[in-house]
Amino acid sequence: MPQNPPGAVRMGLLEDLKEKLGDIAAEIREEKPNYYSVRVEASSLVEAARRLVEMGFDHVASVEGVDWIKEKEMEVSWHAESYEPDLKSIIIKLYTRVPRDDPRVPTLIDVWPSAEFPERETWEMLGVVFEGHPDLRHLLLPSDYEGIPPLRKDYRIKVEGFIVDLTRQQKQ
Amino acid sequence: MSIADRIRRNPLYSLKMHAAAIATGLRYLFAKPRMTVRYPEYVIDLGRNYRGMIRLHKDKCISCSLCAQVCPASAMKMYKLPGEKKMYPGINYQRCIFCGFCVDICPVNALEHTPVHDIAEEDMEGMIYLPLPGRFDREWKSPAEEEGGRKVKVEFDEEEGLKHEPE
Amino acid sequence: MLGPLDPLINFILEPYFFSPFIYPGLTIGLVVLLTLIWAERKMAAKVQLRYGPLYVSKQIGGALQMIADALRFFFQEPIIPRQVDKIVFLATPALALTVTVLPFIFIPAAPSYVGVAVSYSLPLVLALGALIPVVIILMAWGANNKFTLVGGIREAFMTVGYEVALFISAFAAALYYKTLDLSVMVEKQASLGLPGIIINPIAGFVFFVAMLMASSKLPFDIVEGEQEIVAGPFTEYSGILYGLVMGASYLYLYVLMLVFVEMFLSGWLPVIHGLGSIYPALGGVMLFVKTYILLLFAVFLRGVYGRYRLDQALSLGWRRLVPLSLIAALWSFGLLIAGV
Amino acid sequence: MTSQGSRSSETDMGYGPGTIKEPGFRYRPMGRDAEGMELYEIFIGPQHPASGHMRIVVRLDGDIIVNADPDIGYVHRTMEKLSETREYLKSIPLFERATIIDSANITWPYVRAVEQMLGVEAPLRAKYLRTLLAEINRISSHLYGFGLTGIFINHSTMYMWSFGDREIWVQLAEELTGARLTHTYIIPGGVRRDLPQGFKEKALKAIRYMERRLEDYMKIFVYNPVTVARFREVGVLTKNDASRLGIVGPNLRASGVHYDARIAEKYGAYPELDFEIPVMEEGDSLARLLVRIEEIKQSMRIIKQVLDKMPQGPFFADKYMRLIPPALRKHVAETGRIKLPGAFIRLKPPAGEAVARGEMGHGEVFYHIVSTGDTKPYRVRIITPAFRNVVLFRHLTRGARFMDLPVIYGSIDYFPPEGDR
Repeated sequence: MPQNPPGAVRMGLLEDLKEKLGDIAAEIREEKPNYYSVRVEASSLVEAARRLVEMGFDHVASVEGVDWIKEKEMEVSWHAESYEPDLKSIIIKLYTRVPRDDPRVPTLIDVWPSAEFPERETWEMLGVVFEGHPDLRHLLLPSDYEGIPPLRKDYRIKVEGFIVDLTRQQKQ
Repeated sequence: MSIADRIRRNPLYSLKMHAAAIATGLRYLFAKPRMTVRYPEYVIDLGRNYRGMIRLHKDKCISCSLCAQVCPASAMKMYKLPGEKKMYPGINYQRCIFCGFCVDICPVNALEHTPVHDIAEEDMEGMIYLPLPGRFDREWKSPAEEEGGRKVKVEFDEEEGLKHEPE
Repeated sequence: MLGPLDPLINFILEPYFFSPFIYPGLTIGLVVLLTLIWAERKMAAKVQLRYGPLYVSKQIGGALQMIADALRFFFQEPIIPRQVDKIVFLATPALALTVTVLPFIFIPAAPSYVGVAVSYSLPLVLALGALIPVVIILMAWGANNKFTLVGGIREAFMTVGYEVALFISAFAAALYYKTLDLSVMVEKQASLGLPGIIINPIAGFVFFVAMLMASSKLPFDIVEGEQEIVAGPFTEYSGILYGLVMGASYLYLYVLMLVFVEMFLSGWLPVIHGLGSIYPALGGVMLFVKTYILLLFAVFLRGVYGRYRLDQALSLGWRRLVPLSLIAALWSFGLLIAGV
Repeated sequence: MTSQGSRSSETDMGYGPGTIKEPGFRYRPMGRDAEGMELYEIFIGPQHPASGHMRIVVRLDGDIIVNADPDIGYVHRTMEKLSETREYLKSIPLFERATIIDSANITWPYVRAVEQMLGVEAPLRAKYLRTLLAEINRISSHLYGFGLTGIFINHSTMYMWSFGDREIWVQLAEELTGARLTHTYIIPGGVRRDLPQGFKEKALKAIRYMERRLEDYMKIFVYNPVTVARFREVGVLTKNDASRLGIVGPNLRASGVHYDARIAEKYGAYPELDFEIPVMEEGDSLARLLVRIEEIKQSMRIIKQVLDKMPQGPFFADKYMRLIPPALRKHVAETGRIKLPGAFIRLKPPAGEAVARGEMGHGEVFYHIVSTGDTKPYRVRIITPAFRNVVLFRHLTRGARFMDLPVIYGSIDYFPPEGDR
């Protein structure tokens, strides 16, 4: 493939990440090949994101929350990716865990403008408040939606069984 | 300079491209092919590969209920009917998405796809096909074909794309 | 023979009745309207590898589809929204149609066969046509809807975009003929033995394009602009009211096309003058055939073009068509001076 | 990047939650922004000839768009929540329905993520078959977008042509998978059907037909002066903005960024194939169209290679094949159709997480799956290309003319059901 620049993957990214983010990160791991996770406290999210942008991860693919109901924690994560030739196969998950009953994290849209819509979505779907986000309106849900944010685990969905016993109902 | 920029900068070239567009239009105005298949006068033969309405062979069924468990739309359910000992699958076509998982998972090939998709029912109840005689085990036939529509075969063609030749 | 009916037939055949009401006026206008829309749909369908309207009267290719549509318009309930100005809303469709059909009085249908013979028929026809935008803007205002208002403003812009070029190019041709009377123009072309489009091709081209703009046919259907403003000034109309306003634009195209054929394609020629005066209908038929073929071409463009942007259409009008029409005027002037 | 000033005006315009316009309300088309400037506010959608299943609140100053606010969610189907309630296999038909026109490409990364967690790899032939369907889908997705772009400037011929020609690719996909759009073809461990007899000849005929037709597309639509006037230098997205906003797909590549998830992730048969990633520098709406045309050509090139190089062998992973009774295994070999093992319903990946990306016709799709070792995923995050591109409605329309809005909409190939999920 002469037209495509060689997909050389940056080697030793884990060390780079540790060097760059070691002082604020609680944990840096290589979850899968080309997939790294960086855990920080909510207070150092902005700083960590800024340093990731300096490394070349200039936008996020996803912002999401995972409701760990048993631990009573909410995991909020930003999946950063890059269009740089040597970084393009890499995804970095920057995440934090905050208490589930009052999940508040700072918004990262000043660092990652692409986080705007997914942060809005995470706010409405999981009730995570992104402090400083200027536009936390409902996005996918109706504007008058009230109640438990639907992606939380205590919002339950009834699932049907797969057996119908018509001998009792005598409907048909 | 790209063609687009030439069109923008050079009025004469732009006129030429206007003429080319009109000529293309005129060419198709007098060309023969049409893409439309005039359903229901002509019915496309979907072939045995098509994932159409599902048919149950009740004699083969072993009531394992795998089909009902795999159904992603909860369309297929196991029905226990009065007077029958075993449960048999029934299907609700209000929900069916024709993914064919039930056909693929059936260990005895008791379920099969038919090449028919154009079925209408008079009411919502009618779309639930219970494992009763003449219902879920029925031989499907396209209503358009039953009312005199001619079957056409789809053929790939370099000139016309898809050709629909009556059989 | 039909003694008592004779005066009636004579009356009908008199130009002052026949011209506005039968041909080229209302009756034939209606026929043109119905068949032209059908032809437009059929041609667009053919270019697009489809069949178009078919199942209403399948034997004749769905030609009765338009009758069916017209019937549907008649029996559909015209909804009058609450926020509209009722009088304006109801009056403007009729007004638009009236203004569109008025020019028929002045358009000669055959040699010396015209409803009202005046020596200023060309400016009269164009001036009456220039009233249509006023009605449409009124309509847009009366409907009092966001989309109609935008449509009305677009109509106002478009008017200034094409009207100047339309008038100048028409007068550029008239300058060479040294007359403003359409019948005389045709006779001039007869005596020259050349159609006007060869004498002054630039004027002909500008007039044709400006005509498309005036009747908001593609690529200039900016006023209706379905993808932005639903149906422009006609958004709130339904039923027969919508039928009227939609038909008006086709009728206006027909009017202008008649003028175009008489100015640039030598009208009812090649029918010889003498023969025409014996049997005037022949001239009328010739004029109609030419007009209709050009109308078909104009609506065929639907299959070829998208829509220009408003400012691009205006820029086309002012930067290209107006200078070109001035050149056309100079051309005619030059021809006159050279004495060709 | 995103101006704070215009966003703060949202609440002043009085359309947000809580403002109810009572009956008999007198029409007042003008609103005011924060600075007191009068703006004309138009709602494009959700019921509008060109809106699709969404609404765009457009504020105009004269003919110039001051702000366009995309209001999406009209076809939200709670896919992330639903996928938590069903087994891994059952989510495939569900995700397919986010982008029904491109269903192979949207489910492939999901299947890859599940395979990663399960530790299964599809056999080589299955990878080629997946690539084949993915490219067929990419072509039909581009043609779909092309048709809509055409009708957005009222070019009905482009609309009808590309929808008609899309039929050929839909037909090809149907012969391969049995369904026209919702193929559900790619499943963990492989694919559901083997390549049917005579498929190659049909595909080559379709390719030759399409190549000829693309030339006519160029003449009647792309290089039609009207189209050039409408699309050139409209909605220009700079390289930097495209990268910072995380734009994906042809929209990104039309702005000069050489990025394609097929290259970045090296999945399927792509590492073994020879194809180009078309890139253009202009970043305007016409460049986005041209990139799509070029991608259709590249996809056809890929299909040819896939059909030439198609390796022999099984099309379903041996690990699951062994779970099927021998009689059925024979049936599979004879008919070329898979029989699923019963245990397939309850796939149970170990606790952990996986991410996967894939290149759809519209751009990059992203999946993040969190498993707790149950038969159902704990969390599935799906970010579709349309959802990532939706910000362009605001970004590209600012300062554009009102009539540019449909052009920009068409050129970014936004697909509302995909954005809403």
